[in-house]
Amino acid sequence: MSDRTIDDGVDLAAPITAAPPAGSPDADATGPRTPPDQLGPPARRGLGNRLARLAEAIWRPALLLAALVSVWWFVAAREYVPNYLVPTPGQVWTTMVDQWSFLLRNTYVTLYETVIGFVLAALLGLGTAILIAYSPTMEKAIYPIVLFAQVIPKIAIAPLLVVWFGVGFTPKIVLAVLIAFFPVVISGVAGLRSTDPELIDLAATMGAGPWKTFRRIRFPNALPHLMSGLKVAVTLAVVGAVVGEFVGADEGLGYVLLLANGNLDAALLFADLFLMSLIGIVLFVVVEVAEALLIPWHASRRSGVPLTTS
Amino acid sequence: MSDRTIDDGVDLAAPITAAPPAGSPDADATGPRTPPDQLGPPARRGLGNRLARLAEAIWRPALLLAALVSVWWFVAAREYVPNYLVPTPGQVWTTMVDQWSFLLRNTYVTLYETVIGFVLAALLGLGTAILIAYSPTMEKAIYPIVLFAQVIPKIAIAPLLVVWFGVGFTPKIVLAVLIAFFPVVISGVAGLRSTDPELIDLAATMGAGPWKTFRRIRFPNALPHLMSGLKVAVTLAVVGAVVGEFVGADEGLGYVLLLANGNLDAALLFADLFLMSLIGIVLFVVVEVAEALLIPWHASRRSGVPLTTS
Amino acid sequence: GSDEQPTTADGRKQVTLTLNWVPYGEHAPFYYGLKKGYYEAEGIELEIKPGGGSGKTIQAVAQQQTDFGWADTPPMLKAIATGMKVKSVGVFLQKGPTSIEFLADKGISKPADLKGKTVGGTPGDAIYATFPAWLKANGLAETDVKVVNLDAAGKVAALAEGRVDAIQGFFHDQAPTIEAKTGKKVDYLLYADWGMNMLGTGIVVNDATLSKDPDLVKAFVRATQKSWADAAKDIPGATDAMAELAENEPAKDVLVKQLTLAVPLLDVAPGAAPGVNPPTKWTETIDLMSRYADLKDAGGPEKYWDSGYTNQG
Amino acid sequence: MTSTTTGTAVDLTNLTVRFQSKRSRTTAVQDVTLRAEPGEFVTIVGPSGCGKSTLLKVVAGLVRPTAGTVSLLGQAVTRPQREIGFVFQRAALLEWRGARRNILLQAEMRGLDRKLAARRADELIELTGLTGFEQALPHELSGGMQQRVALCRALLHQPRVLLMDEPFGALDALTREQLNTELNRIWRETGTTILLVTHSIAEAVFLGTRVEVMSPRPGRIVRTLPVDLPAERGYAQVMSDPRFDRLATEIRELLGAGANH
Amino acid sequence: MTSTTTGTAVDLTNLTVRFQSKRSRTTAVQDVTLRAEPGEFVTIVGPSGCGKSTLLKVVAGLVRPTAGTVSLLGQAVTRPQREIGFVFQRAALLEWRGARRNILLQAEMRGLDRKLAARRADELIELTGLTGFEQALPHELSGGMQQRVALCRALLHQPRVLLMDEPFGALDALTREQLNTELNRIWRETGTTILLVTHSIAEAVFLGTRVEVMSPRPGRIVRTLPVDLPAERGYAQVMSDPRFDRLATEIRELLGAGANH
Ligand SMILES: Nc1ncnc2c1ncn2[C@@H]1O[C@H](COP(=O)(O)OP(=O)(O)OP(=O)(O)O)[C@@H](O)[C@H]1O
Ligand SMILES: Nc1ncnc2c1ncn2[C@@H]1O[C@H](COP(=O)(O)OP(=O)(O)OP(=O)(O)O)[C@@H](O)[C@H]1O
Ligand SMILES: [Mg+2]
Ligand SMILES: [Mg+2]
Repeated sequence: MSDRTIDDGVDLAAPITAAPPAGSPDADATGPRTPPDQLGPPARRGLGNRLARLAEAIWRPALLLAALVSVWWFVAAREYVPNYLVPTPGQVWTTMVDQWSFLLRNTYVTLYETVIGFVLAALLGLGTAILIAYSPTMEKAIYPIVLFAQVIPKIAIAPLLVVWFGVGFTPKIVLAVLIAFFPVVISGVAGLRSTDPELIDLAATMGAGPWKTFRRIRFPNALPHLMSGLKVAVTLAVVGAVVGEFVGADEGLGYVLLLANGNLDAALLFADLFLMSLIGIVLFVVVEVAEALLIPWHASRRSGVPLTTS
Repeated sequence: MSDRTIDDGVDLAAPITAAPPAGSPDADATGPRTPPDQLGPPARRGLGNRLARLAEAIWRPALLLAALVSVWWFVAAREYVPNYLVPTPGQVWTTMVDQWSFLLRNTYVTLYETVIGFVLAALLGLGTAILIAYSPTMEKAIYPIVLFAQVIPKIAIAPLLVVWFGVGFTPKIVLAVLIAFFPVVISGVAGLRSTDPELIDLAATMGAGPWKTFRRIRFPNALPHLMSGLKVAVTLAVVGAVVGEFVGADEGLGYVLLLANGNLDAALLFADLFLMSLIGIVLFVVVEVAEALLIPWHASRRSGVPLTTS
Repeated sequence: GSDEQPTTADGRKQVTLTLNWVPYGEHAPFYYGLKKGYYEAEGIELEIKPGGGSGKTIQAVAQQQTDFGWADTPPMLKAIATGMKVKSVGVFLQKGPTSIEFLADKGISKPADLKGKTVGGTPGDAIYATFPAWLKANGLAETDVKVVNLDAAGKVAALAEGRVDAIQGFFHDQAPTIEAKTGKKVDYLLYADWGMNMLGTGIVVNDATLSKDPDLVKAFVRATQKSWADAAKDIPGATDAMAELAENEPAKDVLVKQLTLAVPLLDVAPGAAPGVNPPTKWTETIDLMSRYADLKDAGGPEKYWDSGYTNQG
Repeated sequence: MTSTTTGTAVDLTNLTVRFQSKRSRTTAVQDVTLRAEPGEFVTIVGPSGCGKSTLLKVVAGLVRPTAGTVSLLGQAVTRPQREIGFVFQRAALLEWRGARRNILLQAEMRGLDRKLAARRADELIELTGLTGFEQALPHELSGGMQQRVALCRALLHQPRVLLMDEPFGALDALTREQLNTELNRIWRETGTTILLVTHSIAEAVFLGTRVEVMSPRPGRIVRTLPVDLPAERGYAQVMSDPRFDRLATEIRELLGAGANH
Repeated sequence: MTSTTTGTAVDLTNLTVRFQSKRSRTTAVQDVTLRAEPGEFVTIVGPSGCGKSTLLKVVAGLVRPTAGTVSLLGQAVTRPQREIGFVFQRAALLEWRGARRNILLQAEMRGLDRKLAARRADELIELTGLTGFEQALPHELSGGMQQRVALCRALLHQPRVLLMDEPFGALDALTREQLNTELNRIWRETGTTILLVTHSIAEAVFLGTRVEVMSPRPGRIVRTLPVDLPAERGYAQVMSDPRFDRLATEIRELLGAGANH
C-alpha cells in the first residue's frame, strides 16, 4: 500500500523514475521507502531536469558500453586475438560505413521477417494459451503438440520448411513463429491460471460469459506474466528469422552472416552481428515500453523504476 | 477461497486430478465448481481406480499421437513427400532398432550436456535476476549485457567458442547456458518484482535482512513466474547443446544429425530428431513435476489439474 | 521451377543458377559469361544465386526451386542414391579439389607426415567419409591421425589458431582466403595427387527439366563451356567481371588466386572442351564412393550423368 | 430484474458443506435450513469460522453443497447465479482499475446501459463518500474505502437478491450508521431480498427483518429471531426501542458474549 | 527486547503525510502530534480514510512522513523498525504456508529459538481458537481465522511496541471479547506499549489507557481522552461502569455517530 509520497523535486509528469523500487533492499537499508514532500524550485522541474534525469538514466549503460568497446579495441588492436577472428572497432566501423546501403537493405529484410514472425507468434501463442488454460481437454490434446514443436531443433527442420514453403519470406517467418511461440504459450498459461479464484467467482455472479471474464479479468491479470514471455519471444524471433536465412536465402542478415563466414570477413561478420543484436534490442525495448504502458498498476511497476535498459 | 469439497469418489491421496480447474468456463458452464461429498465405495479408490484415471489422463494424447503417426505413415508410404525427405515410420523404427546402442550413447552425451547446461543456466539466471530485481544500479549495468548476450545468434558465435574452449563438453555446455539463461532472468525478475509490497513491509518490521526476505518471501512468491521461465529454458538448453555439437563434436545427437544430413539418411535424421525431442519433453515434464511439488499452493495449481502433458 | 520457363519481355528464358557456396573465385567464369553476353546469345537471362553448400544446392534443384545447380559430385551421387530426381550434365572440375590443408610451417609435404597430427573435418561430407580410405591408400592407418569434428566455419578458425594441425577442405577456395586473412602461408595435399581422384563441381539439373526442355539445358551448358574455356585464358578479365557483377565477393587478389588454382582442376583432355568427362572418371568416383562412403546400389555412370548435353569440342 | 419467477427468494434445505483439504476434513455448515421470502432482509450472525461466508457462496452457486438442496428465486441452484449482487468478505477489487471503473465492472459484465450505469455509479460514489477518489487504484485506497467500492459495485445493478458478507466491517461507526440507513432505504424502496452476514449485533437487529444466529463450527442455526420493528427505521429511534435491547441481549447471550459492540 | 533505550516509546511531532498519485494529491495525516510513554495503551478511532493506517506505518518506519518527526523508543525513525509487532489491516499471510508456519515466520525472520517459538505459537493457536487448523493454508481459512493468524504472528516475539490496525475487525462479538481480555492481560503482564486502531468505540475504551479521536481526512487529532479505568478490566465490569458510558458517548459524539456498536 504505502508506496508513494511526493518526491523531492521529481517531475510529477514523469513518475517512472521517482523512487527506488518498493521494498528493494537498497531502499530498505537506507530508510523508509517514501521520500518527503519538499517540492523543489520550479526551475528544476522543466526541460533541464528532464535532461538531467535522462543523463542519470543512461550514464551507466553508456559507461559500460564505452568500457566494452575499449576492451574490444585494446584486445583487437594489440592482436591478442587475431584480427581475422576479432576485428578492431575501426575496421567494423569502416565496413559499416562502406557498405551501409547493402547492410541497411538486409537489416530491413530481417527486421521485417522478425516483426511479422513475432506478431504472429504472439497472437497464436496467446490463442493457444487460452485454449490450454480454459479447457483441460484442449490442454491434454494441444500441450504435447506445442511441446513437440518446441523441442525439435529448428535448425534441423529448416531444410524441410524450405522444401515446403519455398525460399521466400515464408519459411523465415514460419521459423520465427515456431521459435518465438513457446514462451508466449507458457507464460500465457501461467498468467491466465494465476487469476485469483475470488475474482472468477465475482465474474460468475455478474453473469459474465467466458469472453467477458477473459477480457476484463483473466487477460489483464495475465499481462505481467505474459509480458515476460513476449520479451523472451521477441529476442527469439530474431534468431528464428536469421536461422531461416541460413538455410535458403539471398538476402537478410543471416545470409550476410554466411557471406562473411565464407569469406572469413570478420569485420563484416561483426557488423552483421551488431545489426542483429540491434534489431533484438530495439524490439525488446519496444515490448518493455508496451509493458510500462499496459501494466503501470502492477506491483512490479509501481515502484517507479521500469525494467528497461536505459 | 471456495475451492474444494470432497470429490465424488476421488482418491484423496492423489488430489491433483480432482476437479476441473477453478473457474474454467468448462466448469462454470456446467455448475458450481465444487462437487458434492458422496464418497464412492472403497473399491473404486484403489488400484483399479488409479489405472482408470491414468487411462483417462493419457487417452487423448495417445490418440493424438496415433493420429499423427498414421498421417505421417500415409504421407510417407504414398510418397506424397519423397522418402529422402520424410521416411516412413517403419524405416525410422528399423534404424532405431538397428543402431540402438549408437543412438543411446549419443543421446546420453546430449542429455548430459543439456542437464549441466540447464542447471547452470538456472543458477546463473536466478542470480542475475536477483541482482537486477534488487538493485537499480545493477539493473542498469547488467541488463544491457544480458540482453546483448541473448540477441546475438548463438550459431554465429559458436565457432568462436570452439576456438576459445576447444572441442570438448565445454563449448556445448556454454552454448546451452547462453541460450537457456535469458528466460530464467526475465521470469525471475518479473517474479521477484511482483511481491506484494505489504509482505515486504511485513518482513521489514520483522527486522529481516535481504537474504531472509528473499528466502522466505520473495523467492517463494517468484516461484510461479520462475517456473514458466525454467520450462522454456529447459527446452532451449537441448537446442543449445545440439547447436554446440554442430560446430565441433564427435558425439552427441547434434553430431549424429550432421552425419545423417551428410549421408542424406532421412531415417537416421528422424530417429535423431525423435530422440532430441524426447530429451526435451522428458526434461520439461521433470520441471513440471518439480513445479507441482514446489507450488501446490498457487492459484494456478489449486484447481487440481496440473499443467502436464500426461 | 514452374512448368513453363518464364521469359523476359524480349523472349529470353529466365534461368537461375544456384552456386555451391557464397561467391568465390571458382565462380568467376559464370560472371565472365554474363558480362560477355554468352548466355544472352543463347537466349538465356541468367540470375546467379549464392548457395549454402553443395547438399543444399542439390536439394534446391531436386525441389525445382532453381533451374541449375553448381555442385560437388560426391554429394550428388548420394542424393541420387537416396532418390532425388537430378542428374549431372557435366562435371567441370574433373580433378577433385579435395585436399588436406595446413600451415606451410608445419613441415608437411606428404601424407606420411600427417602421422600423429590432428585433422579437422566436417562429419557427413565426402572428404570426411573417404579420409580413412585415402590414408590407407597412402600407407597410413586410420588411427595414425586424430580427426577432430568441426563445422565449415569452425575449421578455418581452428586451423589458423593452431587448434588443429590440418583441415579437410577445398584448397582452391580456402587456402587463398586463409592466407589473405591471416598472412600465414597455407600448403595442401590434394587427394587427387595422392592416389584418389574424385570428380569435383559441375552442373546439376532436375530430371524434369531434362525431359521438358532439353534445348534449354543444351544452350546453358554450351554457354557455360564457352565461359569456362574463355575465362581460363583471361583470368584478370574473369575476376574483373566477377568483382563488377557479384555482391560481396572476396577481395580481388584472393579472387585471382582462387581462379588461378581452379583452372588446372578443369583437367581437360587435349582438344576437349571443359565439362567433357571421360566415363572412367565417373566409374572411379562411383567406385570410391561405394567402397568408402556408403553409397548403396551404386550402378553405372548413366545413373548419375547424362553426357548428351555437353559440346564435345 | 428480468425473470419473474415467484416463490421463495432463497431456499436452503438441510444444507451441509464439507471441505476436504490435504490433511483434514472440515464440516463448515451442518444441516442448515433457511428460507427467505421475496423482500425479506435476513441477517446472519455467528462465531468466526462457523460457515457464514460458505453459506452465502452456496446461495450464489459458487460452492456446491455436500448435501441438501438450494434454490434461488424458485429455481434450483446448479451454477453461479447472476440475479444477485455479492459483496465478498474481502473487497476483491481489480487492482488495475480505479475505484469508479471497478464499480462499473458490474455494468460492463452485464452489458447494462453505459450512461445510466455511469450516473448511478456517480450517485453511489457520492453516497459512500468516495468523491475525489474515482480514479484512485485499489492500493491507493484505505481498507474501508476499498470495502465501500465493493459495496457500490454490488448495488450498481439493483439486483433482486443481495448477498453481503460483512459489508461494513472495516468502517467507522458514523460511516457504518449512514450506510446502514441507506441500505435500509434502498431495501424498502426496491424490495430486494437481502442476506447479510455481520459481526455487529446492533447492525443485525437494525437492518434485519429476521436474525439468524449460528453456532460455532460445524455451523448450525441455533435460533431464528424475527425483528418486530417497523420497516423504516432511524438509528436513534431503534436504539432506544426496548424491543431492540431485548433482541440484542438475546443474541448476545446466544453467542455467549457480554458486551455490546 | 535487546536495547534498553529509555524515554518516550512513541513520539510523533507535527506529523504530516501526503500521497502523490498520478492525478491527485491526498493529505492523509495533517499536523498530528502523539506521544506514548512506555507501557501505555493508546487506542485510535477515526473515520474511514482519515489516515489511521498511515499513522501506524509512519511509526513502523514504513512510510516516511512528508513533514514532522517520528521517534520510537527514543530513537529517530529513519528506516523500518524491528522492535515492534505489526498487525496489518489486511492479514498479509504467505499463501504458501500453513497457519502455524505463518505464525512461525516471525521467529524464523528474527532467528528466535525454535523450540521456544514453537511452544509459544502453539499456545497462541490454542488461545485464538485455531486448534485443528495449524496446517491449513490461508485460502482454506475464513476471514476471521486469517486475522487471528496475523494476530498470533505479531504477538509471537513479545515485542516492546505493538502496532495493531483493526486486529479484531473480522471477529464475532464473543471471540472479540475473549481476545480483548487476553490482550489486556498480555499488556498488563508484559508492559508492552500498544497503539491500536479500531472502529469499535467499546473496544477503544475497554482496551486503551487513552483514546485518540481523529477527524475526517486530512486526519488530525481532535480530542485525546484519558481512560480512567483500572488497568485490569473485565468486560461486564467495564460495560456497567458509568465512566465507560460517558467516554463512549463522548467519542460517539466526536465521531458524529449515534448508535453503539
Ligand atoms: N476453500 C476451503 N478449503 C478448506 N476449508 C475451507 C475453505 N473455505 C472455508 N473453509 C473452512 O470452512 C469453515 C467456514 O469458513 P467460512 O469462511 O464460511 O467462515 P465464516 O463464518 O465466514 O467465518 P468468518 O466470520 O471468520 O469470516 C472454516 O473452518 C474454514 O476453515
Ligand atoms: N499508497 C497510497 N497512495 C495514495 N494514497 C494513499 C496511499 N495509501 C493511503 N492513501 C490515502 O491516504 C488516506 C488515508 O489512508 P489510510 O489507509 O491511512 O486510512 P485509514 O484511516 O486507515 O482508513 P480505514 O479506516 O478505511 O482503513 C486515504 O485517503 C487513502 O486514499
Ligand atoms: Mg466469512
Ligand atoms: Mg486503515
